Amino acid sequence: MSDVPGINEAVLWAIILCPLVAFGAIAVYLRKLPKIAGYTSILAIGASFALALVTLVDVLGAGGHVATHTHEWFQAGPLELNLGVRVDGLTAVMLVVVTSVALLVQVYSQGYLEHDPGYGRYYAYMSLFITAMLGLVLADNLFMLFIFWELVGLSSYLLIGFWFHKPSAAAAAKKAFIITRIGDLGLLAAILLIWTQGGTLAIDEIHELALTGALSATTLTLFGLGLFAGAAGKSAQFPLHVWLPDAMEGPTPVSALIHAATMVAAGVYLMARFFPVLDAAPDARETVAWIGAATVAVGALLALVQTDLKRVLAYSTISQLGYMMLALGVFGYAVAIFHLFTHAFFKALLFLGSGSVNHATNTFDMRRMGGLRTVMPITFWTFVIGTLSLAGVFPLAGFWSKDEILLEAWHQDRALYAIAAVASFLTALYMFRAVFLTFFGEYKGGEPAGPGDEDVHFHGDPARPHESKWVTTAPLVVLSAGAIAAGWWAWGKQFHEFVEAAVPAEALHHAPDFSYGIAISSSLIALAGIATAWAIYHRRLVEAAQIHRTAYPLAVLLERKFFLDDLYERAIATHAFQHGWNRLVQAFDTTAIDGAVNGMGRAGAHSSRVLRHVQTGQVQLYGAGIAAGVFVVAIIIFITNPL
Amino acid sequence: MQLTVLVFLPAAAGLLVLLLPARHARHARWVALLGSLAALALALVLFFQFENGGGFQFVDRASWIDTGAFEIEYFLAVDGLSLPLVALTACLTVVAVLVSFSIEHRQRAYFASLMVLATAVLGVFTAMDFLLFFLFWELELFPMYLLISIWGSGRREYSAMKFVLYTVAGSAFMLVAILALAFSAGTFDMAVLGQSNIESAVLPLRWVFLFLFLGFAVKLPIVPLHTWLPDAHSDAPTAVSVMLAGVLLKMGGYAIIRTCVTILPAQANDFGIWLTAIGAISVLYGAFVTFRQTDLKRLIAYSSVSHMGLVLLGIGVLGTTAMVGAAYQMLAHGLITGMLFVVVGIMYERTHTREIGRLGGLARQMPLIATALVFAGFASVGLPALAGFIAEVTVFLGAFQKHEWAVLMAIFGVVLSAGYILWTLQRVVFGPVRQEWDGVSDQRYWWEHASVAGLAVLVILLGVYPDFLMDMLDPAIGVVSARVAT
Amino acid sequence: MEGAGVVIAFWALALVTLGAAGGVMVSRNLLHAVLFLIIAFVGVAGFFVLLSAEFIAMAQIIIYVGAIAVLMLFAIVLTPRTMRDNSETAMVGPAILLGVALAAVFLFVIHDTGWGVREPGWVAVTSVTSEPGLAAADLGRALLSTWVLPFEIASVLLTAALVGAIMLVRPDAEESGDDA
Amino acid sequence: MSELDIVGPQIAILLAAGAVLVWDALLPKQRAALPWLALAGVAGAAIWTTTWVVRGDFQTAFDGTFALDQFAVFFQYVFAGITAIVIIASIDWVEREGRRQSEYYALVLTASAGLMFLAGARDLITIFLALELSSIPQYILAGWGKNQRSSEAGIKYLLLGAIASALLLYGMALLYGFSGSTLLTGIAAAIGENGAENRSLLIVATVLLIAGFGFKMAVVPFQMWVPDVYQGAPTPVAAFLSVGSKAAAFAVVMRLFFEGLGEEFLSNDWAMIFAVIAAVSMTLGNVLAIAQRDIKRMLGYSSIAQAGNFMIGLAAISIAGEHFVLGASGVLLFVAAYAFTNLGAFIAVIGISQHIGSDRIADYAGMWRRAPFLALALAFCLVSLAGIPPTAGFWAKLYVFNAGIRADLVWLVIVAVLNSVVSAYYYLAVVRQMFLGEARGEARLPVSPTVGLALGVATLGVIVFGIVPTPLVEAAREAAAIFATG
Amino acid sequence: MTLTLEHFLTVGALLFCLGLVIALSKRNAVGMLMGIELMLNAVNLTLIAFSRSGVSAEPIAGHAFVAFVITVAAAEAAVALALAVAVYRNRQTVEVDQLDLLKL
Repeated sequence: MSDVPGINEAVLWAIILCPLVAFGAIAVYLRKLPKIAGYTSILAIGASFALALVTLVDVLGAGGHVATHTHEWFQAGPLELNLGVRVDGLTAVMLVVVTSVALLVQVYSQGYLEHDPGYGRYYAYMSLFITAMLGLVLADNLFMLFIFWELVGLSSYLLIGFWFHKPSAAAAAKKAFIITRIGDLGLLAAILLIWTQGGTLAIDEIHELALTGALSATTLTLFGLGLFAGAAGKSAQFPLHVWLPDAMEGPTPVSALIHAATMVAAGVYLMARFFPVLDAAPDARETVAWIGAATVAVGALLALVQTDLKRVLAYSTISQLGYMMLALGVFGYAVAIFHLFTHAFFKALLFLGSGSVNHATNTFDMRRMGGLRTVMPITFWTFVIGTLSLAGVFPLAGFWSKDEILLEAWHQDRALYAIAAVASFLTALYMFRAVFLTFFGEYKGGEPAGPGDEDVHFHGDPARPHESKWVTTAPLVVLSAGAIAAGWWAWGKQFHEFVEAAVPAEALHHAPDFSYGIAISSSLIALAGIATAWAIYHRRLVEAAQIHRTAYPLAVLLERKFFLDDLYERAIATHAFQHGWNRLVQAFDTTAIDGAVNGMGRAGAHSSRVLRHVQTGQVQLYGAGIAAGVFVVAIIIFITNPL
Repeated sequence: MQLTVLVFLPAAAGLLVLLLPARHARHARWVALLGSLAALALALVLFFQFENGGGFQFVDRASWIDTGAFEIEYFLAVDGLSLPLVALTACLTVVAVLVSFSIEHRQRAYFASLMVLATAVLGVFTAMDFLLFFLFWELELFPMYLLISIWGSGRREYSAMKFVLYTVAGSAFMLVAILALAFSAGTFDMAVLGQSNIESAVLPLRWVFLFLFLGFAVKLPIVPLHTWLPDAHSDAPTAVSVMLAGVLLKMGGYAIIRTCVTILPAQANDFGIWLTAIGAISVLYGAFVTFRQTDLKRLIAYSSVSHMGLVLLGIGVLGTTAMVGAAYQMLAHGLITGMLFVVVGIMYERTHTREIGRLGGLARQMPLIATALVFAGFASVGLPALAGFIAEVTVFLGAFQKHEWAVLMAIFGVVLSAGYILWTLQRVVFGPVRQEWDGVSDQRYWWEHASVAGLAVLVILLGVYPDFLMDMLDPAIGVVSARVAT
Repeated sequence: MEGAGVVIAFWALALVTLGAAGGVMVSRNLLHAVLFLIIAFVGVAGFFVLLSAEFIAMAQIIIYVGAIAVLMLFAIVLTPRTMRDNSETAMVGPAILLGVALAAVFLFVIHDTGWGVREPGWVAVTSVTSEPGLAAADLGRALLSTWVLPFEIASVLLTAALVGAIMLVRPDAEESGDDA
Repeated sequence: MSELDIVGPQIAILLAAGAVLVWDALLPKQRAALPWLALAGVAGAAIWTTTWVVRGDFQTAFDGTFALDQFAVFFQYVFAGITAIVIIASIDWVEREGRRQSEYYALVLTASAGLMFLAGARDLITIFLALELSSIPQYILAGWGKNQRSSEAGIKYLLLGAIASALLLYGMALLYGFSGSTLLTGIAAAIGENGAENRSLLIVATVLLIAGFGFKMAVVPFQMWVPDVYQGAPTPVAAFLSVGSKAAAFAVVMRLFFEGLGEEFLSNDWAMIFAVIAAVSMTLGNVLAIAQRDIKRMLGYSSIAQAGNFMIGLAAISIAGEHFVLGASGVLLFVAAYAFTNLGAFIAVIGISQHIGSDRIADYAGMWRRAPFLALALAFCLVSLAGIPPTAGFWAKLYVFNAGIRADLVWLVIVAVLNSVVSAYYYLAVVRQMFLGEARGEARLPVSPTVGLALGVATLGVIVFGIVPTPLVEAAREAAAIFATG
Repeated sequence: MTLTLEHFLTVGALLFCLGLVIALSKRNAVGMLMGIELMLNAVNLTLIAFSRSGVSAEPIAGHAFVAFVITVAAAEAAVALALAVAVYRNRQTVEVDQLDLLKL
């Protein structure tokens, strides 16, 4: 285990433990005292953030080199499982992203969930999530990674279902957990495979195996695909993306942190972690690339037709995650992480912005908004910044990262490039559609505060929207700074080198240099998208309804989300599985198996009732029985054992 | 001597309970609690005195019946495999007593039976003379029968009789096999049997193995010998469900490892793949049927079928890792399902219904119970850092090399378990609040807190610090798998 | 066993005995049945004589004819006429079938077995005295030496049977009497 | 004189019988003393037997027609025990019945003397006479009751018994004709000499013997009288029949078949027949018992099934070699255990029925409330009959099954164990009625001291031998050992 | 022609079976009893034939046997008739096929 001086193991563990302690504290005795709960959690995450920065500095000092600290957890027979932390450039970046965004979101939540009865619970869950996420990032072996991977899923479940009394929320939580769990099937299978074939679960040993070719190509491919199945579940890749839009049932900060910035990126992180495997298994890599591309397209298309602000953002997240996967699929290891990095900031920003809007209007339905530009300027401007960044407009963060992805794609496969380019046009289009619908035009009154749900965090009057308090806006501002600047810092490759130090050099392909062609073209594409949005949704040169009519089938296809939900939930889960197969099995269980058992009992009793009528009480009959017995027995002997 | 005390302590307490004068019937529960606590304490003492890898320890043996034809001994001992189960039994006995604190009807008889049940199970886990083992195995029938048929609900007498007949039918074959073995090896001593190589018996060893297996499979239970379980569970009182799911099912798995595999390694090798297959099928089958259940207890019962299938799967692999995993799964499932039944029992006391359809939104009226249910639910889904996960993963990792197909089936079963558990939680705990449950009180009495919290702590402990059990199981199982390997 | 007389006697006795038995079977009136029965007993006694077991024959006459048959007669006569019907039950068919079947089996084994007869021809039976060996005296000696135990048992048995029989037939009325 | 000494026990009993009659004649007012007088005789017999055990020089007498050996001694003890318990249990009933009490006791004593003679008889004539000496008093006793059912039972029993003994006699005659001797030894010698070529005759003779004794043992197809007679006869008498003549029949069959017809070529045949009869008896008896509503009838059918279990032992005996002792001792053990158990059951029935005036199982509902002692004892006996540990019945079954397995009769043992499942069902059904059923009428039943005493003794035997069966097992083995040497 | 043992045995067997048929078919208790007595007689005949045939090493045994059988038969008959009377007193009939209180 290469140990780099300056990186202190205790610090790494502490990063994980701080939020855990917060979680424990809140869970055990702070449920009654929400305020303190909030502060405890923020304090803990602040500590983690600080430590993460320390680590970052250390790692930078060490030139992004790897440090691992492993301890045996338990062993059964030949099986030996370890717990350990590993830090390198990749980890460091993730740590910073996670902790910083988390910190901001936690602060933001102070305002957002102020009046929510579940306030304490919220912070407990959040702390748990952050613990899990940090553990996932720091894990030095696949098994430990899997553990935290699952815990992340759990906290996601709890947070999506935070408002559990809303059936939609409960259903969404279940859906999210189960669909990601289906992906985890693959991940678990991959773990089993690598353990049985390679005999190890440690990350760098797996790198070794991948690069030295100790494993057969099939094994590697299967392993890679297994990993990707897990990643696809978490990172909402097509066709497992269906849970993410529903996950918007959770509180907005949750969406910002978990379902935009961090957790959904975990899949990308996983694939990046095992980039050497992809590198050594072309088929797997191709698959990743194409699934990524498909996700990009699907996400972008579906985002077009959403009327719910958060869902627009959700689909855009899906699309962006698709970009990251695509990047990995075209050898753009560093680029993917780069995009993950930038995306974290502007997507969190956008979500928090939408939350702020929701606070003002008590709705996410864009058809009931409009004209908020004037009443909530801070929200507006920060939101626009985020949008521009996402659309990839020079010189914001999104521009740099997306640009590089297009570049990699161009060099790898023109088809992929085409998809990505078109999608970036769509990106600009749907994002500005949202902007125009939300902030321009005249206000449409929002959603009257219904008495129905008792724990609305809403306060104030939707009829007269107003700007949010500083706890809400401050994070927006900070994040917009990130959304602007995050890209520059990476400009001039040190980010790449830093991150790339995390994987063996053999696995890396030197990224092609910056190309003005690509850069300019992509900017133009973005601007075109913006212009289109402006034309349709602001200038109303073309009626949206008009488009809807002309492209009716397509519109329906999009509005029904390619019928995927219908397929999964109705056709498969409900009809084929529950009412079909399960009912069949259960019928078999009750009639055939249990029926046989009870039948035996009945048969016994019945034959008894019948047989006892032989006993007529007739003494002659009894005597005949005796005599017949003699005859029969004698004959039996003579037959079985002839003379 | 310690083991004898440990095994018969509960029974003694039970006797004491019976001797209580009628006017002190209220205090029966206290006597029972003290008895079970004492047993637990003693079990823990042994647990920490135990020397890992030291083979059979705390031996109590004396010649009991010596008929020139065969000798039957009073022979108790524990090894790394049985001691954890003994400890588990002691724990769950305490829990069972605690959750029975609200019993009003014929208390003395109730607690006496409960204590006798504990003694019987402890005896099964500690007996090292095959016939003594069989005796304890049968002894467990009486208290179970009474507990279900007197303090049960629904079609309790039907269920009780079904349980008894199933077990007796199984143990009938078991007895034949035991006699055949003892005859061919000339002893009932399981320790000796476990080392001697038996070439032949009066009936083909294949049959001996199958007969033994049949007897244990009923208890485990495997598909298709499982239909007694849902009935017994749904009609039994909470404490009995806890004991049934928690320890009685484990008798089957324990016995298969201790006798089938250890005594007849060759046959085990022949049949291993079949055990694995049956296990995998049970996992899936149980899961499928679970989806259709509308009664909480039946649902848990069928999920137990699914989870115990994993035990058999692991055993069938015959490798150390897989069998350790199986053993671990027994312990984990004991705690988790025990906890599930405790929670459901408390809910039932409040709402007087187990119909999932009638429940809903309880997270609002009874947050603590709801939390406990969610916790236990996720534990049984196999969430990491909880006991079930360690067991499942160990089984999978141990089994994958030998029978990928079975493991893949089982993994699918795990996903299914996520499905039905979460669906249940969604319908019971979450969703809109129902006015009809507005009155019901949350988890309230100290014994409820104690039992739930205690189990939760154990589940977490087994989930994050498996070593203290693994170190105990590993050597013991290693001996077995070594026997099979050769 | 030589001698036409003996042969004729045998066949005659066989005819009489079995015929009488058949009579018991067919006669509808219990009294007639008893009379046939007595004839059958006598026939058997005749066989005994033929087999030079005179003492047994005598016992046969005395006990069967003299005791048992008479006992039956009393029983019948004491019960009203309605009770003298000697018809068969529905079981008669199966019973006959069984009888034939068993007879077949018995006859088969009787003729299948090679009885180790020691001296070939049998001694012709002319007079009781002319046959040495199996005199009543020997029987008596045997009964009091080898089979003294059965002998004693038999005596006890008779007593017990007597006591029991008396108890059973005694009307309850008397009991209340002697209980007082 | 020594010969009288050898049959001393029987003489003692017969003297007691006489004394009872005389006492009644002389002092009609002191009737209360009669049973104790009779018991004195039984005690005398037991003591006398003991003196023989102490003296230990067992011998045959009366020109070898009678033997006093461990085998006979064992059975003399058993019969003494049976008679004593029956007498004690009868006291109440006899007094209520009011008929001449002296005769009743005298007949019981006579019958038991006959049984004791049977145990030692080694000569066809003696066997026949002893058999009749035990039978005829039983015919009378069966018809002893005043009601119609009783006399009906009596005459049925007698007519069928007479037919059976006629068949038996014909068989004996054939044997005598073949071998020219009535001594078992002589018969054995003749068979050894030229038996093989005359197998057909021997088989028919054997079958006739089986029929004759099978009637007493109450095995299919010679069993049909059993339920009717048990139901009709006075309960104490039924108890006596159910154990006394059955045990005696097995005793004499073991001696006769093993000493007389033990020749290999023959024993294979009758062993096979015994095995078949055993299987059929068990199955038919159990199946028929299920639907019975009258407890005495149920016990009748169960005794048929039990006879089937005895027979496993007989079938196992025939396999020559060192294992047959196991079979023989298995039968003896079973006889003793069954004697206690079944007597216990019947006495409990006496105690209960005489008060509730009904033998319907349905009327036993809730007995646990009304007569705890009786209910508990009855439950114990039924459990023992079902062969569930820890009771004498379990060890008996275990021992016999063990013998069966060692005699390669695995199929038979499997049939037997499955049957024990069925039997468990209907035995436990009664237990369930008594403990869980709703009591009909709350009046507590008085337990007369004598019934209590008899029941206590029987149940105590069941339990004590259930926990420490060793002495009984030892005795059985010594008794069976004579065949090893013989 | 010569008479052999088989002749006597045959008669015995036939008589025995005839008695059996009677015992199994007669409706009247006394009738059944007659059948039984015939069976016993057949047995006696067989025994005497054996003991006379010279098959037997100890012919006397056969005679003794017969003597006892006769005795027992007498006792049995006495008891049987007594029981028949008892039944008659209870039921006003000795037709055993009407004695079917005991069943099921």
